[in-house]
Amino acid sequence: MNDRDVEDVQSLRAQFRAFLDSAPKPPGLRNYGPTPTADDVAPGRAWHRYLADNGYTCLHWPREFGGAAASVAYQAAFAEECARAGVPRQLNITGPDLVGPVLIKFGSPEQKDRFLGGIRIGDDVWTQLFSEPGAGSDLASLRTRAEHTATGWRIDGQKVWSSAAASADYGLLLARTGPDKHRGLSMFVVPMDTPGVTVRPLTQMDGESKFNEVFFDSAELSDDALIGEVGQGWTLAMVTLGRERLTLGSQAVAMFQLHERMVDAARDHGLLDPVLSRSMTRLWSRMWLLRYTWQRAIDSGDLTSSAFSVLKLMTSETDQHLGDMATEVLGTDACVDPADDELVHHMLVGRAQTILGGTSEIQRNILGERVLGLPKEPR
Amino acid sequence: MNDRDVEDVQSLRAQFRAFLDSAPKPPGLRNYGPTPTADDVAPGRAWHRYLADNGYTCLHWPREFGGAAASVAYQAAFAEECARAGVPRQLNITGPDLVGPVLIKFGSPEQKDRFLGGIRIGDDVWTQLFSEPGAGSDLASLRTRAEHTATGWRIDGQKVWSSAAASADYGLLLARTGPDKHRGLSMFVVPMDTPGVTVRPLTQMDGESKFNEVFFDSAELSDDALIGEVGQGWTLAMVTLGRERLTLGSQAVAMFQLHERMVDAARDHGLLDPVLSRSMTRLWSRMWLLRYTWQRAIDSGDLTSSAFSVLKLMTSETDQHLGDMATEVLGTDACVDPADDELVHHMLVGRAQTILGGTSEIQRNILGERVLGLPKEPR
Amino acid sequence: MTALAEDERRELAQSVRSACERLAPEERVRDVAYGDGEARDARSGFDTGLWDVLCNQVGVAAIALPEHLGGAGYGASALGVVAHELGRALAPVPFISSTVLATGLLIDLSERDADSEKRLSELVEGRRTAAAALTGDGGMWRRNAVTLSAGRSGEHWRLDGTVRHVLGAAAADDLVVVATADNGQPAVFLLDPTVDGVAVEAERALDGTRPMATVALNAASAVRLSGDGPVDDVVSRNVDMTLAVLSAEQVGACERVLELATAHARTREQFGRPIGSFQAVKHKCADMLVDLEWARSASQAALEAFETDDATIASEAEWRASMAKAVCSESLRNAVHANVQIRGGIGFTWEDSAHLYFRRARTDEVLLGAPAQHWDRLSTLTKLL
Amino acid sequence: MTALAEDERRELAQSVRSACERLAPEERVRDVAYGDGEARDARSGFDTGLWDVLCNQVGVAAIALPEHLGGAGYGASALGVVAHELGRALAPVPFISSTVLATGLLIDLSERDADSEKRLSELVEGRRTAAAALTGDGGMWRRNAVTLSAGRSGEHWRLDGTVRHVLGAAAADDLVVVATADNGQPAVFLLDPTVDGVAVEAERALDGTRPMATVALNAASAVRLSGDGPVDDVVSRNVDMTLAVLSAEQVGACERVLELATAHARTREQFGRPIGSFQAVKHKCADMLVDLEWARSASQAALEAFETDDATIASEAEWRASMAKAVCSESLRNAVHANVQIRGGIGFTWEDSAHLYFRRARTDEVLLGAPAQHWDRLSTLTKLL
Repeated sequence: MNDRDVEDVQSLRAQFRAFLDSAPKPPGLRNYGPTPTADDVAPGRAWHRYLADNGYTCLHWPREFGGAAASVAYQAAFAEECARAGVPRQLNITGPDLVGPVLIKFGSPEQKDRFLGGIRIGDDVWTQLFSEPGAGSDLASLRTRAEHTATGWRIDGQKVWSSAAASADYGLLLARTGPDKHRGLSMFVVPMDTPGVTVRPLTQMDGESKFNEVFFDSAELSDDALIGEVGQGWTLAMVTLGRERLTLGSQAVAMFQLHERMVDAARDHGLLDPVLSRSMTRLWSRMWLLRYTWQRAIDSGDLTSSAFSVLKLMTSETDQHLGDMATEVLGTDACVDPADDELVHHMLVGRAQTILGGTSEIQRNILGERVLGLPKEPR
Repeated sequence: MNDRDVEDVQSLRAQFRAFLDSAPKPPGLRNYGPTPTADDVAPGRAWHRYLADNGYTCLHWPREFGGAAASVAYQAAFAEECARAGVPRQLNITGPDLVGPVLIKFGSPEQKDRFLGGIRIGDDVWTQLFSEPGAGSDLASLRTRAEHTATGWRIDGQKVWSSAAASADYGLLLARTGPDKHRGLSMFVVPMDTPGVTVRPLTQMDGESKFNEVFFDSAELSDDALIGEVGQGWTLAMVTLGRERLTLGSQAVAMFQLHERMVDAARDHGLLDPVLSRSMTRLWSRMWLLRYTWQRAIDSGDLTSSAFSVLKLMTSETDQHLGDMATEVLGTDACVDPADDELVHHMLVGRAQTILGGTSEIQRNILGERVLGLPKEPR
Repeated sequence: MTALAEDERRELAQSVRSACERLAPEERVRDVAYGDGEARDARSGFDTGLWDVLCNQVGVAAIALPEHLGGAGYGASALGVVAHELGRALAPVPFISSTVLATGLLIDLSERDADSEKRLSELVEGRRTAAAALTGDGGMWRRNAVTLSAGRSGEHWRLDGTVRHVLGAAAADDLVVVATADNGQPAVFLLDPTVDGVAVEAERALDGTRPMATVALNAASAVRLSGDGPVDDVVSRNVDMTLAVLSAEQVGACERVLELATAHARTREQFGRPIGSFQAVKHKCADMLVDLEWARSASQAALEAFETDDATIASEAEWRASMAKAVCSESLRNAVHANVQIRGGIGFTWEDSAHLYFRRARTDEVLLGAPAQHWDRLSTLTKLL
Repeated sequence: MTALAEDERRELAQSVRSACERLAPEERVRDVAYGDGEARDARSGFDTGLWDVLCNQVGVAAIALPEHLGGAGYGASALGVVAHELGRALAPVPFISSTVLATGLLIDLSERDADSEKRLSELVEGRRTAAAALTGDGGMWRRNAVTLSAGRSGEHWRLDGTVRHVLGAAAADDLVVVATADNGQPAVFLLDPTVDGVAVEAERALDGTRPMATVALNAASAVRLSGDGPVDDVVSRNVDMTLAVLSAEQVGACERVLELATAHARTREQFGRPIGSFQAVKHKCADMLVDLEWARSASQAALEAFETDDATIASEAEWRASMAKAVCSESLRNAVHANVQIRGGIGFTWEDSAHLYFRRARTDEVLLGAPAQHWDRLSTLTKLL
């Protein structure tokens, strides 16, 4: 990034900040992260609509579909300013960040017409129907079947970790249409009110409910539900990967806020001894470097650089480590219901950081094999 | 262990201590651990002879071969008292602990007659000829060949990590006599002055030289060099495993001494801040618990208990961690030649703890598979 | 004190385990600790049925009671055997809070009169429970962390102040509390929670199997148990004993968590093979095993110090208790983290048992002092540095 | 100061790397640092041939020299580029000690006279080297760690005392030393090591590529470089700059160690497959990569602060330097440990390169302050707590 760019982003930041500060916040809006709970959906939707009306959703989409064709740096700066302002940057990650790019690249003209507008303005909520109980880290082993019928497709099986599914209008479904592990997968649009589709909320270990199980019992889809070609599902799913890296840096903003609260709590509890102080100093450095590394990667513009590859691992392990410190800064006040204390809550949900979106073990495999060129395991 | 046993070992300890205190130490004797350098061999040999004359070598051997048929607790107590007194408990681990048990169990009457006495009194130094450059953790993949000839066996190949080989009279050789990975191995006695056997000292990263490479270039052994049957080599080698666990606890004694020196050094250097103090406290606890765990395992008498299985990992990682602290307690005084400072020296040789005698990775595999019953990796 | 023989230990452990398996399977524990049905008695947070069986059929509350008071007279290791099993099952019973800590203080401080003998026998039979409030927040025992104050009022004493996170207080029939008396010294009092001026409010706790309450006192009438002398030693000793027994619960939980993780790793398949065949998972389990053995040794060493005839070992009871608390807390914490990770998405759900042990681990970690505080105490007591 | 453009950076890096690969392959480094042959000049411990090429063909010593002194006028990032490459190769040259630290102090403090201009030009051409002795043990810069004292003697000053672990001192033609002057304040002096009362004794060092010496002064005559004012700022700033450049050497070494480890993991076979296919090894390499990127960011952030036009960033130079030293030291330490482990028995031998990087890592870790000290400084400077 040259000096000129730096200047641009600086002025953009000021512009974002002014916009976000003056924007009317719907009652009940909070920064719930990438995924809303059922209670978050209504305020999140209203907020998304307001952002859309001001041209701040789907920033990475091409202009012809209502996007801003924004640079990586632009998107990153907006995400970070949202985090700073304590608001989500969109209703839910699925529609704008997963479905949008897939439809734009592989959807039929009819599919683009029918779905992109609703995603952009937040009228339609989408959910992701990828993971299955038996296919977590090993996504390609999924077993939900899509059978071609005279009128379209019949779906049978079960999905899990579908965010906001109970409030969703549509789902992006990855299902099996053939025996080949990767080439036997295809991708579909599922109207969530299709008969035979049942949503069951899943409660997480912290007691909140952001995800769902979705059951398919001979759910019938029309022929035009297929996105791209039969057997192209895995390729399409891969399009969605890596996008989260672009906003990992914004997580650091929330971490800095949490860190400050934790230091205060430790001092209030008389627990800020030199050993804890050292730990909090190191964690602060990690957060600072996380943001710096992210900026460095963004500036380089190379989404395949090592710095980008390691960001997921850096972010999730640092954030989790921060959450783990709750007992150290709160003492016995960590023994309260997570719903009653943000730090305790973070201690629990932090465990998901190294699991969801690719376990740390999978991340290390990817780094070892794709970045460092180490041989795969024999199968 | 019941109260009666406790009493016995207590009085034994007093007896060991008195003996070791009054024993004449040969000039140059130091506690070099299980393996002597070339310089250690002469004083070590004299010391071994003195111990043998007083019935303190080969404690675990049956009485008929000059041993003491000693209990595990007896052996452990003697090893610990030696460590406390700063002397080795025998010249070299190979003869008494590896060769002895193998010959006693599998050797011919002639082999027992010929070799056991020399081992017991330290007249004969033995070296271990197991590891190869291409077969470290994967011992069974070794390639040194033993070919049956009209008069005996012809050996070709290369061994490594043979302790005291330059001073050794005999070697215990594991060599390949057939293609089967495990059943293609056989065990032999090698007089080290056999033509075609060349020893080359190996220097370690600390600059000391305790081990050697041994090259076999058509070295001819007589027919009676074979121990046990052809193809029995792997079984015989396994007899030697696990014995080191019996003396792991004595390592804690040396660690306590080192720990004390380190705390003093940190204080002298003005580096004993609360964070370092916490680290040193935790390390002390580990050492204390290491010894306690070892005692617990000895008392249970069950060599297959979990407590015994984890001891190697506990010991090597704790000892290594202690060594790693050298920079923290010495500051820039850690920048000196390891030959000039015990703590710096330990910092370097500590790295071997998690490699030699089975890497920590191998240990974790063993714990996972043999103790916890987790499935093996596909090959 | 009598130590249990090896076969007695095994038998006792088996009895407790059977009772827990029969009466407190995971479903039942969830109902008692987190349910909103009848199993959850909001006032107690305990499984009274299980406690009744444990007290009256197994005799866990009498096991360490001195023989002259009608107990079995066994020592700390017997308590440790019971605690180990209760920890495995996360049994929601007032063993640590009532049997070990509060009853321990009552035994050491009560006059031997009919009242207190009746109270003890009812405690032992599980017909009543007691809870102890020592410091303002249930953390590390230190006399300057006492927040209650006591003033003389004729024959009686009046207590004022608030204590939080009192384990088992909502269900307790007796409260044993430490308050600073008018001479500026801490003293121990017995308080009936039903008298005027006592408000006991159940807290919303992280770990439903460790129910806590806030106790607010406003001129509440209480009986002084301790004389005019300092009580630090007797409180400290009872806290250390409680730490040792608590550490055995932690070891039990740690052992169970390792079983759960390895069982999952053996059967759950990903990429066409059981995940336990991958070194990342296998080695994590191996590290859990090593951590478990560190914890087992630390806990055993602490318990041993409370029933030994060896004066040297006995003199180490304080720092051994602190070491046990620090080591077992860290081992259990590592174990529950590894367990969630190994169980993956499943381990992150409410339905899975992983979070039950997670909540227990993080709660036990800070009860009666966090590892940091116990490491420092260990270092001071052993004059290590 | 001018920042290097991206292609200039690449070109500079390539020039340094080529020189090192050509002139300082591992065998040569060993000979210079640990050999007893002619390559090892006991007095210097440097590879004078390599240094000559680096100074006169690549111009590494002139690169950050201000233009008015005949240098290239580039800033910290250019020094960082050079350091990165030297760190990869463990090049035994006096870049950190002479070019960065000692020359930096000379530039900031010397009068502009013919003598000092001549000295600077000879330093830049590699015809002479300088070394700086700041504290008694070469550790953390703090004015109360100064052990030399200076007394006025007519026109001149006489220095007394001993300093140990002075990097590059045995080979140095000039010694830049900090001593406490008669007003109790630290001052900076220029000392000719050949004058009476100076004894420079080469130490037996852990890392032969970081030759150190003990300098003992007994009424040694010296010239005062600084005026009567306090020198803390100028010394502190030069130390911080040196830390930033040193961190780039650490990153270079870290990068090289990762390459060595992965190369081994790709080719070494055990149990019938390359060991890099085992997760235990693969994940260790992945962690090294993560550590490397942490270090890279920390080093880059520190260097940036020394050549930015942004006042806010410039004001962060001190704590960024400390963060870089702490983070890069820890990353490199982790890396060399992992490398020895991955290389197994081979990595434990003298013949393998693993210990060369190990020695470098542990030496750099404590030079000019250990991580613990820099974490504390970072915390204080950022008013974090």
